Amino acid sequence: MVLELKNVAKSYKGKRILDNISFEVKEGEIVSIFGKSGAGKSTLLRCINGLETIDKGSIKINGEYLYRQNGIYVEVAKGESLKKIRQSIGLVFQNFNLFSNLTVLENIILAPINVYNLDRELAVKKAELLLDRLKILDKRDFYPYELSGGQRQRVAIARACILSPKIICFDEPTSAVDDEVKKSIAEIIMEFKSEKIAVLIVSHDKEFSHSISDRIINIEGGKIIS
Amino acid sequence: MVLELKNVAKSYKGKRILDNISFEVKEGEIVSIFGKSGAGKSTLLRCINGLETIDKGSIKINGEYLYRQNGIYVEVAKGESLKKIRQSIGLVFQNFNLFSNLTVLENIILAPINVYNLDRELAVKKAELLLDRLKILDKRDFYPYELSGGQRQRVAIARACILSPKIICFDEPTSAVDDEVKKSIAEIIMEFKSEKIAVLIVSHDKEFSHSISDRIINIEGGKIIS
Amino acid sequence: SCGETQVSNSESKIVVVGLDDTFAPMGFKNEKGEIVGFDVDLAKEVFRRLGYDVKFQPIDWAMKESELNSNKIDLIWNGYTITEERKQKVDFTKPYLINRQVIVVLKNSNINKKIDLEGKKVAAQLNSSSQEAVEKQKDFLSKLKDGKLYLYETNNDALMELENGRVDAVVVDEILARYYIKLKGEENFRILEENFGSEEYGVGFRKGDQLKDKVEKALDEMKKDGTFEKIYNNWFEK
Amino acid sequence: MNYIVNLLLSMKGGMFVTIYIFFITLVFSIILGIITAMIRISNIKIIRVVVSFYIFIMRGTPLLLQIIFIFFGLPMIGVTFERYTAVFIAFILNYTAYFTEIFRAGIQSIDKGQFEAAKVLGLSKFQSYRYIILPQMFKNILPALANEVITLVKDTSLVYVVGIADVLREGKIAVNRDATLLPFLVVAMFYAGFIYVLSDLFKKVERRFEYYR
Amino acid sequence: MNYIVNLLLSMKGGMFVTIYIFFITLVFSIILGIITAMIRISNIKIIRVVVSFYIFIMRGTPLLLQIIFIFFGLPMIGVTFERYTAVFIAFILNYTAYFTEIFRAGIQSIDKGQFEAAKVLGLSKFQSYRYIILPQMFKNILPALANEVITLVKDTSLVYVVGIADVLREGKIAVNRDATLLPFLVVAMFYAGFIYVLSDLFKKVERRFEYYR
Ligand SMILES: Nc1ncnc2c1ncn2[C@@H]1O[C@H](COP(=O)(O)OP(=O)(O)OP(=O)(O)O)[C@@H](O)[C@H]1O
Ligand SMILES: Nc1ncnc2c1ncn2[C@@H]1O[C@H](COP(=O)(O)OP(=O)(O)OP(=O)(O)O)[C@@H](O)[C@H]1O
Ligand SMILES: [Mg+2]
Ligand SMILES: [Mg+2]
Repeated sequence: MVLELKNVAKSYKGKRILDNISFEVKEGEIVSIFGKSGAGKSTLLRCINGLETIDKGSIKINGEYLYRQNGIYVEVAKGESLKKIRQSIGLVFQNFNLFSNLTVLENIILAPINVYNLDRELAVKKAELLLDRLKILDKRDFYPYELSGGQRQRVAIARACILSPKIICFDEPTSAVDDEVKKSIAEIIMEFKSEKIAVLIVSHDKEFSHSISDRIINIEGGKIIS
Repeated sequence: MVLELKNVAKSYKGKRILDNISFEVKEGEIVSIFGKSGAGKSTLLRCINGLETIDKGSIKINGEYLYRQNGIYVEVAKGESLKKIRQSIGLVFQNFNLFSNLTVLENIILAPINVYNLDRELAVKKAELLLDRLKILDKRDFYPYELSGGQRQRVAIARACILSPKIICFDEPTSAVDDEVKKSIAEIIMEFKSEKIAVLIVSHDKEFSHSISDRIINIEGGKIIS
Repeated sequence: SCGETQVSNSESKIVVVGLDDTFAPMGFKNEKGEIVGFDVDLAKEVFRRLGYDVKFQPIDWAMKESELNSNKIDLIWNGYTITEERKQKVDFTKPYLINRQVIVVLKNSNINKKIDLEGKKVAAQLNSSSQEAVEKQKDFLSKLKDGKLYLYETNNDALMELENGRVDAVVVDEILARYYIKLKGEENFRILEENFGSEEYGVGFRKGDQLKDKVEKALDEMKKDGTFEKIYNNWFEK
Repeated sequence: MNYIVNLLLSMKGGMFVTIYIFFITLVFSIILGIITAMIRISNIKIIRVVVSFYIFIMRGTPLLLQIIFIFFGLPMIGVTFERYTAVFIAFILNYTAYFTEIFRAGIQSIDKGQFEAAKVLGLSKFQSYRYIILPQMFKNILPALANEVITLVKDTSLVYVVGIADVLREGKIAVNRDATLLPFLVVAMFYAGFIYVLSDLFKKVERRFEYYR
Repeated sequence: MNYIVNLLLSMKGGMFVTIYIFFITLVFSIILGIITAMIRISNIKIIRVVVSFYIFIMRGTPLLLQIIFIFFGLPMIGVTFERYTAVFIAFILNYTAYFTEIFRAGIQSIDKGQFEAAKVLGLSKFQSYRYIILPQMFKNILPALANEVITLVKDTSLVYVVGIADVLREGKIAVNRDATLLPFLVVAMFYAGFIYVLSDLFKKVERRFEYYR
């Protein structure tokens, strides 16, 4: 299993957002998560990526515990273990969070070069290939503020996809793009499958999700209902 | 005519984004604009709302010139005239731009109270009604950073809709919400029609747009192609 | 060099003299950046005779006792007035110079005595010992024009006003007066016989430092053999 | 005229000292300030308390007293420094405190999403600061930083208290020596010129940072 | 002990003066600073140039000289001020310049979308600043603002030059009168206490602003 959640719970202001969530994702599996707006989908992805603490339960990524229930406490991964986890998981944010002081290309190659010690030229080549497939190669040297909404979304996708981690999470990856680009994104995701990379997708776009997912998880009231 | 564009042109970095755009919108008309990601749809809405200058052409809103071609110059509305224009047009931003230091309710009632001198209580009542219809009344006193993507989008919609200007522009109003909320938004927009308020919608969601629009404008390469 | 030399003891044969290098003519930097002055020349001669290497360390005058007691310098030699309070903290040599509060007038002035100053405009430097000395004599003060001293930011300002004829006399340290007169032209000024009291300059050492006695002896010898006077005449109008 | 040339020549040592103290202090306290700002916003309570106590001491007492304490006070407990060392310790400790707070303001006004994106991509803390946070921080605080840097120029004159001959002290020496006020005018013009150059530099750097929003 | 009580009594006038000058300067120069910052980022070139020249003059010369110029210099051209008036003019003009730059940093680091949303909703410039921009600006720059406010506390002692008896001057008087350094200790503790109260206040205000991100 690349991802294992067990009894994960999370509250904000005393309100349960995630309630006893447990599920598993295998290598190369594509799983879609559905739920109403405000159901807790983004929160779930943020927890899996260690951006939010959880109140209860355990999350295991690629064999390492990110969170581990120990009595009434939840232990958090630290040091080398955390570093390893960070490198086995990726996330495309719902609101992109592109680095505003870097160009499109720099946004994409920053992590490959600095975290994975990829050769710069190779990184640029890979980035350009992705940009081309996402039809924004001509924006290579633009800054985020100069991009349209859909262009930003594509840069965010390219930034996460260049890393090929063990599991990659997409939060509403097609909310701002047209049908043609949507197809490219679907293709890229399908390729992950063949590379044995697991994919977790949160989306309101049922058509898109259904067409590529192996499995669907529905969340309501903080619980998995199906 | 509530909105008249004539030969509007706009470039960034020497690249034509809008090229000779002309169209008109009548009172109570709902017009959808389609185009690929990066086609210039948001730029068009931003020009109509006076957030971007234009290089050529004229834009007339509710009888007042916002931009007026005069020889080789484009004159911009100022003072009282600009103020009047601002009050006859509204915009829901693609990236919401909620005021981060105000709660949901405060975001919505700020303009009605301060610009339109609406009674505070009345404003609150109207805001709550809208929030209820958009299913986020329980988030009334939350700050934007505490909201999910779709919740933010709904606040942005409510903030623009409470004003009932002459024309209201929506930039991707359903990109982050579920089908149920989408239906509420469609209803609200349909009501504008009956109040003789014109609506301009930019969206990749063909189903949504088609179901409510009177007319469709397609943009490609900066030009209206149909 | 700006570094600290190690503090001298009798073997090391290096001695650090602390001085305020803004204090012309006793010790100050010349245009070339060398520390020169009357006290500097005296100190150089004294320590040449005693066989020490001497190093001059500029200090802030307000911090002089702190400098001495934290061993940053070995002695203070810079127009250092001997007072009862200071004797508590440092050991002084016998006075080597008397500094009086003198009255400077223009050469052609008809003022010859203190009494002649009645009804005249008299100037001094603000917050100086000259001001203090004059204001102690309340009777005298009340007889001056406007019943007060004309106070200026610097002695230089006061002497300029004298030259311009806007004041009739300036009360000032004799040491400074003689230096400035030399600088501005000896033909223009005159120093009256009478004065407003005097103070004595000595060299200050850490309590119990035996170097003090050696310096005292060397100074005595220099006075006897005329070296002292030669140095004095180099710096001051006679 | 000739006098002014000589004067400038005789004061160039002091000008050099002023510039020297300025730059050494600036470089070290900016670097330390960045580090302290990072520590200050960390979530280890005890460290936060220590840093904010340090900042209170540094801002709560005058720099002049801090120099005196380090140069004249510490020898009493056996810790002795050279003049320049003492000055640099005092200046750097003091300015680090002020810079820390400016940098903290700059870092805290950066969108949290930038930190999160860096984390998710696996960048180390150091890398996030180097590539993302610090460049954005500097853009945010340049005008406020200029205030403090300009104050530093004027504060360098406090070194007089340990007898170091900066430009102001050399001016004083020349005033007493030559019996004219001209040297002070030269000093004033030196400061104004120096600050003008700095302001201009800041303006240019600000413009350099305008490439993104 | 009795001596300290008497000392405090004799110095309370000076303490009041220090606090008085501090607050008047603070209030006016913050208000003026906000206005000047708004002007400074406007897009009318001539105004921008004038404001940045004003800021250069104020930061490029020492506050002490500015006080001297206004109190002793201006009368030469027939403009005469009372002591306190002159001091307030100098302090407010000087600190307005420094605050302007801090506020400008704060305003410029606010997301452009906030300005655009205010515009589109029809808010006037004044309303946008009042409800949106200024609250966010203050959140952004509080730590940097504290630096400048604390510097102001210590700068108030410069009023000695026109003969106003602030706490430091009264301390000096007592030192000379009673031949003891104790009064200076009292002064130092007064400053440190004052600055402590201010730091604490800033910390509280910062926490108050934490309600949103
Ligand atoms: N910091 C916070 N404080 C309080 N409540 C929060 C906070 N963050 C999120 N929430 C609440 O948690 C709930 C779930 O938010 P989340 O962003 O996970 O929703 P979502 O399923 O992604 O919705 P959407 O489809 O609209 O993006 C929302 O009701 C939101 O108001
Ligand atoms: N400040 C700018 N500088 C340079 N180019 C810009 C700038 N702003 C926008 N553009 C370019 O203008 C084009 C149109 O952008 P716009 O945001 O209008 O697209 P859009 O049709 O709204 O796309 P989307 O559906 O993705 O939101 C894009 O190619 C974008 O890169
Ligand atoms: Mg979400
Ligand atoms: Mg768009």
